[in-house]
Amino acid sequence: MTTQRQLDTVTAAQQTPDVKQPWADLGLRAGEYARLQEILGRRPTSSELAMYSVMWSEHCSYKSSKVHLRQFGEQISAQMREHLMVGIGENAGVVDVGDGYAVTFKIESHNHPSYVEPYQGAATGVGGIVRDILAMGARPVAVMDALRFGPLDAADTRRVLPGIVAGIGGYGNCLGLPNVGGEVVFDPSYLGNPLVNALCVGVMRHDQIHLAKASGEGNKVILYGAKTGGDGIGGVSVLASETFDEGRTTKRPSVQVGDPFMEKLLIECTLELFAAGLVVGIQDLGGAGLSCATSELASAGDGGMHVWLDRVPLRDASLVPEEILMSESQERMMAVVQPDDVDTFLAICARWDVDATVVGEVTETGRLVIEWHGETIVDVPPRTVAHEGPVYDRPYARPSWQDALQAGSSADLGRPTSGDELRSTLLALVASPNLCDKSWVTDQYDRYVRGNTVLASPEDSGVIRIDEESNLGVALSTDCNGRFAKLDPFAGAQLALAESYRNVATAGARPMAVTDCLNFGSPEDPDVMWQFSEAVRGLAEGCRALGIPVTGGNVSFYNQTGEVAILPTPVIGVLGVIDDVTRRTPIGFQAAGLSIYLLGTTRDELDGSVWADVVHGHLGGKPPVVDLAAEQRLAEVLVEASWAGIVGAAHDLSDGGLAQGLVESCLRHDVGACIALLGDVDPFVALFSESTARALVAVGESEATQLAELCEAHGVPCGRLGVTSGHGGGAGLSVVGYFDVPLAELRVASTATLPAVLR
Amino acid sequence: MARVVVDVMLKPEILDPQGKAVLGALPRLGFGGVVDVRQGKRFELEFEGDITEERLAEVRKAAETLLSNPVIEDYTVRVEQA
Amino acid sequence: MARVVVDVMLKPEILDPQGKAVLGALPRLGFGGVVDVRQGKRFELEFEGDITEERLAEVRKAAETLLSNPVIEDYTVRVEQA
Amino acid sequence: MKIGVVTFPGSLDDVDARRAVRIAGAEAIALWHGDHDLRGVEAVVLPGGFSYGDYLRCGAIARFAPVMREVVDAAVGGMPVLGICNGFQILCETHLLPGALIRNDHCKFVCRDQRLRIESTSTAWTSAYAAGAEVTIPLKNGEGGYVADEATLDRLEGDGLVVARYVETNPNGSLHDIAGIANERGNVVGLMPHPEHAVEALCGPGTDGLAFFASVVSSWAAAESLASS
Ligand SMILES: Nc1ncnc2c1ncn2[C@@H]1O[C@H](COP(=O)(O)OP(=O)(O)O)[C@@H](O)[C@H]1O
Ligand SMILES: [Mg+2]
Repeated sequence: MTTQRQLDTVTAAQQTPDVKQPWADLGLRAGEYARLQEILGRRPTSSELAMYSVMWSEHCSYKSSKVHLRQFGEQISAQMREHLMVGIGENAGVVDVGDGYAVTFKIESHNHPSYVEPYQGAATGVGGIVRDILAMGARPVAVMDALRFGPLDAADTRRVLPGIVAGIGGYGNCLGLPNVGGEVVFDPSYLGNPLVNALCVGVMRHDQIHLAKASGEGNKVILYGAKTGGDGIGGVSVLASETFDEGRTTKRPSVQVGDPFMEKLLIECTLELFAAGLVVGIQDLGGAGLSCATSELASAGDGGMHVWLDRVPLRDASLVPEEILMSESQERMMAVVQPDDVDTFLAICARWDVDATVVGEVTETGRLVIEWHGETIVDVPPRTVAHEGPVYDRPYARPSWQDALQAGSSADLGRPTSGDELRSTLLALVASPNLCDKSWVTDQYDRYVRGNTVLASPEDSGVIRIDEESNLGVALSTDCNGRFAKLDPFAGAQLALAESYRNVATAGARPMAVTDCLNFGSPEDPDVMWQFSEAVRGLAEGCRALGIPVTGGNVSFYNQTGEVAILPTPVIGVLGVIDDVTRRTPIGFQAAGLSIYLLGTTRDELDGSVWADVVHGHLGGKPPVVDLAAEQRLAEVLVEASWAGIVGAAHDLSDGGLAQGLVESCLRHDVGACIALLGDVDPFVALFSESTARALVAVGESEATQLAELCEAHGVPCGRLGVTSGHGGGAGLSVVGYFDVPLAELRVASTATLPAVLR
Repeated sequence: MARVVVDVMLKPEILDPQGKAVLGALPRLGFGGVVDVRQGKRFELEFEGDITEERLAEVRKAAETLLSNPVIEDYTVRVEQA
Repeated sequence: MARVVVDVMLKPEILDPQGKAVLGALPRLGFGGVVDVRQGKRFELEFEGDITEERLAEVRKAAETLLSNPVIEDYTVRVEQA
Repeated sequence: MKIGVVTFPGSLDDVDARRAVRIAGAEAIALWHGDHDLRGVEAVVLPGGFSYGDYLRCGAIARFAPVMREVVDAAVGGMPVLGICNGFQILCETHLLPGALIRNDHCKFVCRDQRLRIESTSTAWTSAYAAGAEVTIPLKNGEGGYVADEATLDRLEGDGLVVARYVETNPNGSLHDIAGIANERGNVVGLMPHPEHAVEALCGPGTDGLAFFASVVSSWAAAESLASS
């Protein structure tokens, strides 16, 4: 048959050195192709070309970001290593959360596919990150989604948003994973380039940690899960090495369709395989499919693997070897198994109706050799495919416009002064797309499945119980303010880290580890590359200052439409541990008569704020001051207070400032608040400034002094704002001397926005 | 009243989890001989009055933009005598 | 290879939320003249060899027991020349 | 008391249902879809989830699972059977309960803390509630719209077979705001909301759902003591 006739073997490659190869169409640079021939001492076969081109793409090789990401490792101190069990480099990082439990978590982007096919793009984004977590040996226990869209009222936002949200929900709900948090952010720069960042967290016992390596000569390599089809062939390579551009339809990826039911079976089946101790090494198949799984397993292990590619079960018999190697068919895993265990392994898979096939064997040749019906079509040193790809130190320079941007501060924008002006400003902000109620989105996600969800949206963090006896649990939050990052990428990354860290502490958890998803424009643009390097530097230094390591993450470049890059968007996820989830602190005021305190210092910081955006459509100046030491002191207070059971409610202050924080805490349970602004501050600044290292707390009269002492002890400014007032019907938010707003009016303003546009 | 039917099916190279589920169930229920199943969507559009060429063109446009996503699906449009 | 197509539609008296949603979306996207839309399922069953009467009878049985729920849906079965 | 919880491929809330059974004071027995065996249980819960992905029609394929033959026989014999969400859909597909569940009228999956009124306390699964009690129980479904022909609806209403009704809002377009129904005998109950997610104050909106499981446990205990006295 034709595939036989056209087969390009290693022998053929030696005999016909001068064959023209489509390396450029596959996204390789001339220099990369030359290096490839140098490594092999001959021209690559078409199958080898396929493997290298996809593995050396930006998406798989991190060739433009590697030189910067190194800092995360370099900045890790002994103290940060204390709880770190597996660091950057594996499918996901693992931290020790005590009692013999290990937790693994990671956030990953699926931006471009979600623009092309919103439902399936977002769905397979969830599927991919869940398999990463599973591959570590853990049971996935929750997901989160950080989303960015163009303006809410833009026609294309109405096309992509409902599909993306339905896709996140459709896949996650069908897997039985609670969705406990995320973000929904709107900004014109994401029009034509929405961001879909999905996070998954998993739990395992220490001795269940598994790694992606093929060791033990003679061990069998088993491919199990879905059959291999023509899905997303070359997708990764094309996606990650070309600026996405609607016009260039030929370059459009063929998006994959996900099968969450298959993935659910894959999860239960794989956990049973782990429990039975049948897995020596394991790797999920994601971007670059078999090319990635085989080369990574081999190069991380004893260095050799022999694969019989014709044994791979196919959905489409017409696929040629090159396509099988590049296929990104979803819901597949590859495991390394001792020969004696193979039968048991296959039996467990059969019980779960999961296809499993022995497709290869571990060798000590140091070569990855792939056969197709007896002919050798790949014979390469696996490290050169998986770990020794090209590395670029791309030119970067502070953009010429950066100074002007920072000079254009918000200082001379008109500010509200009278009570009426402040009141209408509040209502305008509460109703704005970025601050409004997100239930239209989050109500499409199952938050309850598995019965361990202690806190979920709209709380500051998602909190999951991991042990029903001890009540040990974890808290997670994702955050990023791209407007701040645009004003100053170094500070912007640290502000995202600080907010996520604060959200976790506010819930009562000790921040412990970080995952990041760095969404930027084209690395070939020195302006963007500068934003990226600054953000990474800021994040690495920030993590060192806070004493929590980056355990893994993801980089997504080429997020731009034409020449216009998105706001630099380093989304930061922070994981915290809470020894007793019954002591978590929720954001909502529970009852009237509680004293409300403001912790932290408020400065006149409105550059890049929601107010500047909503009221003046302005972005300029300098972001709020970063004070990580203050964040640490605040976190100490919040964690100790929740442990001591002093606080009834706590909410971190960020977008929209104190005003937005008060509104969210009041609306949660329809409890009002009556506050008097401290000292002779400018009421506008007090209400709408976005100064960091601040939180709102509500405590009973009897606990007030304890809180004061705690703040005293940690040197955290603590001022009494007022009390929680009426409940239900007549309840309202009043700022003494300025204005009153009924909660009912605030609720309408907050909840009407999304449904009005999205239906 | 005239009816236009739009059938939307996933492209052959795209995985069809729904069809796969049915294909898997059939033998278990004792139905044999089926080698493949694809599941798609059928839309029945009712019009007042006759189906003009313009209308059909409009339906094709709707099928391409709203009822299907050409990236993963193919569609067919045909007039049906109700 | 022969193909049998099974179309499954909600009974007329049952509300069809998806069809309603499409009907609502059409005018918003500037498509006029449609007075009603119903959305159903289309199954394409591929067989090795020819479609005998026995097979068709089997397909009808499958359509009635598995592919549709007679409480809310109607189905039609037809052979299609692939 | 032993209560079985069936796990189909794609079942999700089986863990939760087993936890609820334990909290209600019974022993939870995991039942496997492929077994022709109820392992000596005295009641069965068909849990929520997406059996076989629910790609075809919710519950359409699970209905044919080997274990369902045993469940149907037991139900006909009077054993208490509770179908939650996907379990409710399966009970309708097997025709143990009338009607069907179709896509939500707004075409979106919805997860919310739902207010319900318990309309009938004369079933095996609701006897522990006060008649007319209003409770809050999580609802989460994409295809929860209950439909049936007029005659069936009249019969359900007339014979008091509507077990629970949505109050305040109808979240999915169910006819007559129906959230759950029972068979004539009252041993088989189908419910769209998830009582197993309302058995611990810590991980849900409260404990309003516990009485569904407590009902079957206490009526069984009563029957036992009668038998033994
Ligand atoms: N896409 C989403 N998925 C799940 N939860 C979300 C999503 N978007 C927002 N949320 C939740 O809504 C709440 C408010 O969101 P956000 O303003 O980003 O919180 P914060 O300002 O504390 O980061 C948080 O609980 C967040 O987890
Ligand atoms: Mg927050």
